[in-house]
Amino acid sequence: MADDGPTRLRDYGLQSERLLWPTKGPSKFEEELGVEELERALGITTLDKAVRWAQTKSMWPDTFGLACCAIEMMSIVGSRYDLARFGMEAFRSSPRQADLLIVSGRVAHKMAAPLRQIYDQMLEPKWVIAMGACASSGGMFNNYAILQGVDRIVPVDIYIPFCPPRPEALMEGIIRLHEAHLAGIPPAYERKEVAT
Amino acid sequence: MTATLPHVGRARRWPMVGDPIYEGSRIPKRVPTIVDVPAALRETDDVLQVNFGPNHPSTHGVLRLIVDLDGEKVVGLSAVIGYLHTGFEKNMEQKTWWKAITYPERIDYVGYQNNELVFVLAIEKLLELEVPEKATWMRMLMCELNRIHSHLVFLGTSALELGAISMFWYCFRERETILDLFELVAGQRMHTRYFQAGGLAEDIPAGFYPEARSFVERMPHALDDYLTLLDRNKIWLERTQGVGLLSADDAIALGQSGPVLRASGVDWDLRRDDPYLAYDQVDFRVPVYNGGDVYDRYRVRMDEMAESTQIVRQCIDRLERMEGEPWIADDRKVVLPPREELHTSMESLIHHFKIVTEGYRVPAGEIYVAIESPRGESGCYVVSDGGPRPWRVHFRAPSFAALQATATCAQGSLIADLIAIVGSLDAVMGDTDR
Amino acid sequence: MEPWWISLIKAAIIVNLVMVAFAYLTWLERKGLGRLQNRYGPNRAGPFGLLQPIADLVKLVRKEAFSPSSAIEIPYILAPVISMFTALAAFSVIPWGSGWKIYHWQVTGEVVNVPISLLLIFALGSIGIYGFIIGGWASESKFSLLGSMRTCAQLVSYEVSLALSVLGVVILGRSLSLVDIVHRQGVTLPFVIPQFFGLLVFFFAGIAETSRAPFDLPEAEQELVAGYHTEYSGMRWGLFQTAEYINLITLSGLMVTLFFSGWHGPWNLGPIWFVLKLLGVLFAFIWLRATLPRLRYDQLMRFGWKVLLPVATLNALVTAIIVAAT
Amino acid sequence: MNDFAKVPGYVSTTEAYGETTVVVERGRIREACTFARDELGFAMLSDLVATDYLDWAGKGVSGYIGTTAGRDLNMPMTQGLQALPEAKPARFSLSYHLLALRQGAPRLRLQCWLEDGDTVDSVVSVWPAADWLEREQFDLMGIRFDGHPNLARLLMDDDWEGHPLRKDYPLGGEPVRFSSAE
Repeated sequence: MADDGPTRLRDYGLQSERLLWPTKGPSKFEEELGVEELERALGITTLDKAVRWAQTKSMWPDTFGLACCAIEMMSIVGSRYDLARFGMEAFRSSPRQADLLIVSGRVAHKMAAPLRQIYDQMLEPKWVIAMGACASSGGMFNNYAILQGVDRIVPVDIYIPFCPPRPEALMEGIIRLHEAHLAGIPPAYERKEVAT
Repeated sequence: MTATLPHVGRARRWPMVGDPIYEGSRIPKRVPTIVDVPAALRETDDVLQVNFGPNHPSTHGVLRLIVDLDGEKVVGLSAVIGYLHTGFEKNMEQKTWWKAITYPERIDYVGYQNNELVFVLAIEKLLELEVPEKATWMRMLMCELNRIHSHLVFLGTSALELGAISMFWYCFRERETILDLFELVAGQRMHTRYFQAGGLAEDIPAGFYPEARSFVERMPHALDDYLTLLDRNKIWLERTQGVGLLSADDAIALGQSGPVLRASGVDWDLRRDDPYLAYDQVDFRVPVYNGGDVYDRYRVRMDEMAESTQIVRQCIDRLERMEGEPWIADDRKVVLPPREELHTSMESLIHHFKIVTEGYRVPAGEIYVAIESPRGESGCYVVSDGGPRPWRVHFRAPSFAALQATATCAQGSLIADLIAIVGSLDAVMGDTDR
Repeated sequence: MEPWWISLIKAAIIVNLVMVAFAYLTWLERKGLGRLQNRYGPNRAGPFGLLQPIADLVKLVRKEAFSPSSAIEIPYILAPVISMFTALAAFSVIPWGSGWKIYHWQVTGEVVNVPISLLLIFALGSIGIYGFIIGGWASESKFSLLGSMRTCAQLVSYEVSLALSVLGVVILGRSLSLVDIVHRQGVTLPFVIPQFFGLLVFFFAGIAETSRAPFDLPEAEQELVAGYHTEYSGMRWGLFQTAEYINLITLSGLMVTLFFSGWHGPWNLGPIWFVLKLLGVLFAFIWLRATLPRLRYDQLMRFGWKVLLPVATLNALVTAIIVAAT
Repeated sequence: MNDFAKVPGYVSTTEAYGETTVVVERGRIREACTFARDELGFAMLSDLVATDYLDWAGKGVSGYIGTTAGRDLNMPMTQGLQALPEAKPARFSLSYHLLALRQGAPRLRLQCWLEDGDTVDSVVSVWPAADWLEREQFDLMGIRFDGHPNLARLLMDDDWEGHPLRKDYPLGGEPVRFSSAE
């Protein structure tokens, strides 16, 4: 399928890649992933698929609440949104047992070291969601105190915009992460480099 | 009136008109903000130093407590804050006045309406702007909804921390209804930025009153549910009563405010004693308890939720009669012109352009405005040099004051109590660190 | 007497059944808590979320194997195994049926019928506690250590009340064998009626023994992060969880056996009665977890020593006197 | 007003926007605070805030002032580079916002002025609440308080350099590029 046009993630079944511009070349994300890497990563077996299915159905988040977004992260567990449906209500407080780090809120430089430590304490496979504008890019706080995007210190899989994102937005981010994992895209720490 | 609240083993006193107000304290002794490990104990090997936080499930964000434990007993305690220091005050100096309104909400991200209000009130005080009555009442309604919201988050999380996990879901159920109301009004669930200098950003949308009314009808029943689940539960009472004691004198010495102060027996509420908005025109009572423990702080908040519901009801009654009245001051130097005028009026276009690009100017001066936020006295100190940007903004954070009391409350407690105490002080770390 | 290989087959069946029961107990708990909290609970993995435990298991197995650099290696690895083994072994003496005649072998309704099976269960339970204690101690983390200390104190204190609470049943059943006790209840009446206080003490002590809310201090998430298993991950952590839930199942099974006449019931349904009663008891545990706040350490100790122990002792004494008098 | 003249180290009183500001000498701030607490009944220290007036009035403030009174564009002081704020006596002001728990919630702002490097007496012995408040002002503004039990940084890291809220401290952050050209 790579013959006619560049390789796209949607060719591999990543349904939620938006298809507004079908003739456009590979996205930034796909470039970052690399076509060869993509081919290699997507050559997954049935067993792999089963494991990936299990991992998406039981992706336990770490309780890493920072600021405003943490309140919305809490409401996603609430009865209206109910993250438990995806088997994700097991918010683990010990990073050793968590699979998903939701960085919810602004990260001050003082908090950067603890954040990195928490990330390092998590065991592979692990994923990171940068929730909200502040975690993704520093947001409205372009100043001395705030880290301008957590992707400086931890590899981020999914960025969720807005300030703070609605629970639905977080849920969409999570579902996309699931889809990406099911489609065979490796976690961010295998793809991206960050300063250590 | 609200359903009667059952009271367990505690005298309650509602302040009456003409009651003497607390006369102050001479600060009898030094109140510590750090608990030191006794020297004799430090020598031995019995002390285990544990780091609670900055990422710990029950520190309400990124508070770090360095706790010395002798078995289960807390013998030493010091709090380290600043893990969420965001530089709001510096950033706001760089923004024009009306763009800076966006920032205060993110400071106290649970009581955002109130924080927004205090900054807007500060601007209005410097500008000496007249705010239309409808805006005043709507602000009051929003702030009281926000107070309920904040207390619900407190109740849900602190009950969760004491192991009563289901409370979290029940509290967040009601919280969602409040957020729906916010969304209906402002389009955003949190951080609505609905208050403008001069009034409100938008008119109150159609269909808001019935929704708000159904919430007001429902809230007392929800409160009854919470009380049934917690207040009649022996374990809850055991866990909270007599824990984390803070005397009235200590509370004043430590600059406490809001529910923490009222739970220590000091009858003080800025809404009643220094009315802003239209609080002098609504009926509400200020709950005061004398125990100064975790339970009383919880009870004060429970009663405040009931009272706030009543205020909301009165606000709706009043607002419904103000249909068609202006919701923002008609001062084109400060207030954005109505959208439709931009197409027909050159002057409006210029005003719009000036306000959006350069911002309005605020007369020089320094002021301090304080309101009663869900957490206590939320103050805003503003210095203006007459330019389009604030020269200095400083927020008096009630959580900052409350956290200072942790050590005093936690003397001689167990680890489990410590969790309850930190929860009961209801500090929002964004508010503490700014 | 049945040949040894039948016991072996039964053991294999029971182990697998218990493991499946554990898996679906987690599902039941998540669903049940969800319902009690106005939400759905897992429903995306398979129909009604029925594949959720499988997904959890596969995920845990595929999680990176790890031990902290400061941990004491051998006990750290051994601890979950000990807990798991004793938890599974304890279930072997619980009778879940009257026995069947298959071909020409008489197959009994338990893996083995030990004359002192009650003592055996308590002994295995006590050994299982070592797993939790050693695990917390060997991971060299402060939170784990605190969790271990709590486990130690809580489980040892409540073990006493737990053992004393069944004394009345033993006196009435006139045997330490669970099979005999069940038979006796089938003949007379479920011991819940004469031994109601014994049941209460057993229930409370049992919650504490299995570290369930409101006695879940050893792993109080909001205080000690995750208690003794803070530093465990992947399937090692999974083993601890399994051990805890199987302990819960065993304890509920024991409760059904001792107080609710085991597999006896109208229309001689055998194991179905046992399972139904078991589910009822398990639901009580889940319900409590959804409702009650956690006790504090000193309150827990006070409750154990000053309330449960005297009640259990009195109950045993009164039962003994009545039995001796009649 | 007469009450305030008795405050130790009294310099001046201003009333603006319904608020009273009493300026006292820098060296006698602790006495003034004790007096305010014990004699005037201001039982509570609600806030302590330092302001950096570096380059205050250094540049003119242009444009019209958006009050209801200042709407006449032809009036002086409402347009152009004219309004210069009045000069301040020193670089830093330190404001103690006091609150009396009485009917009407009277408030008082005790203020003292200091230059960079000047120290001021700590009021922790007067109000324990001042502990963190003073540490915060030390951390962010670099004002030293004599006699504070533990004058360490509160919000920033211990090894942080500089005091971020000073006017000569840059905002920091990073330049943002919006184009793909970079």
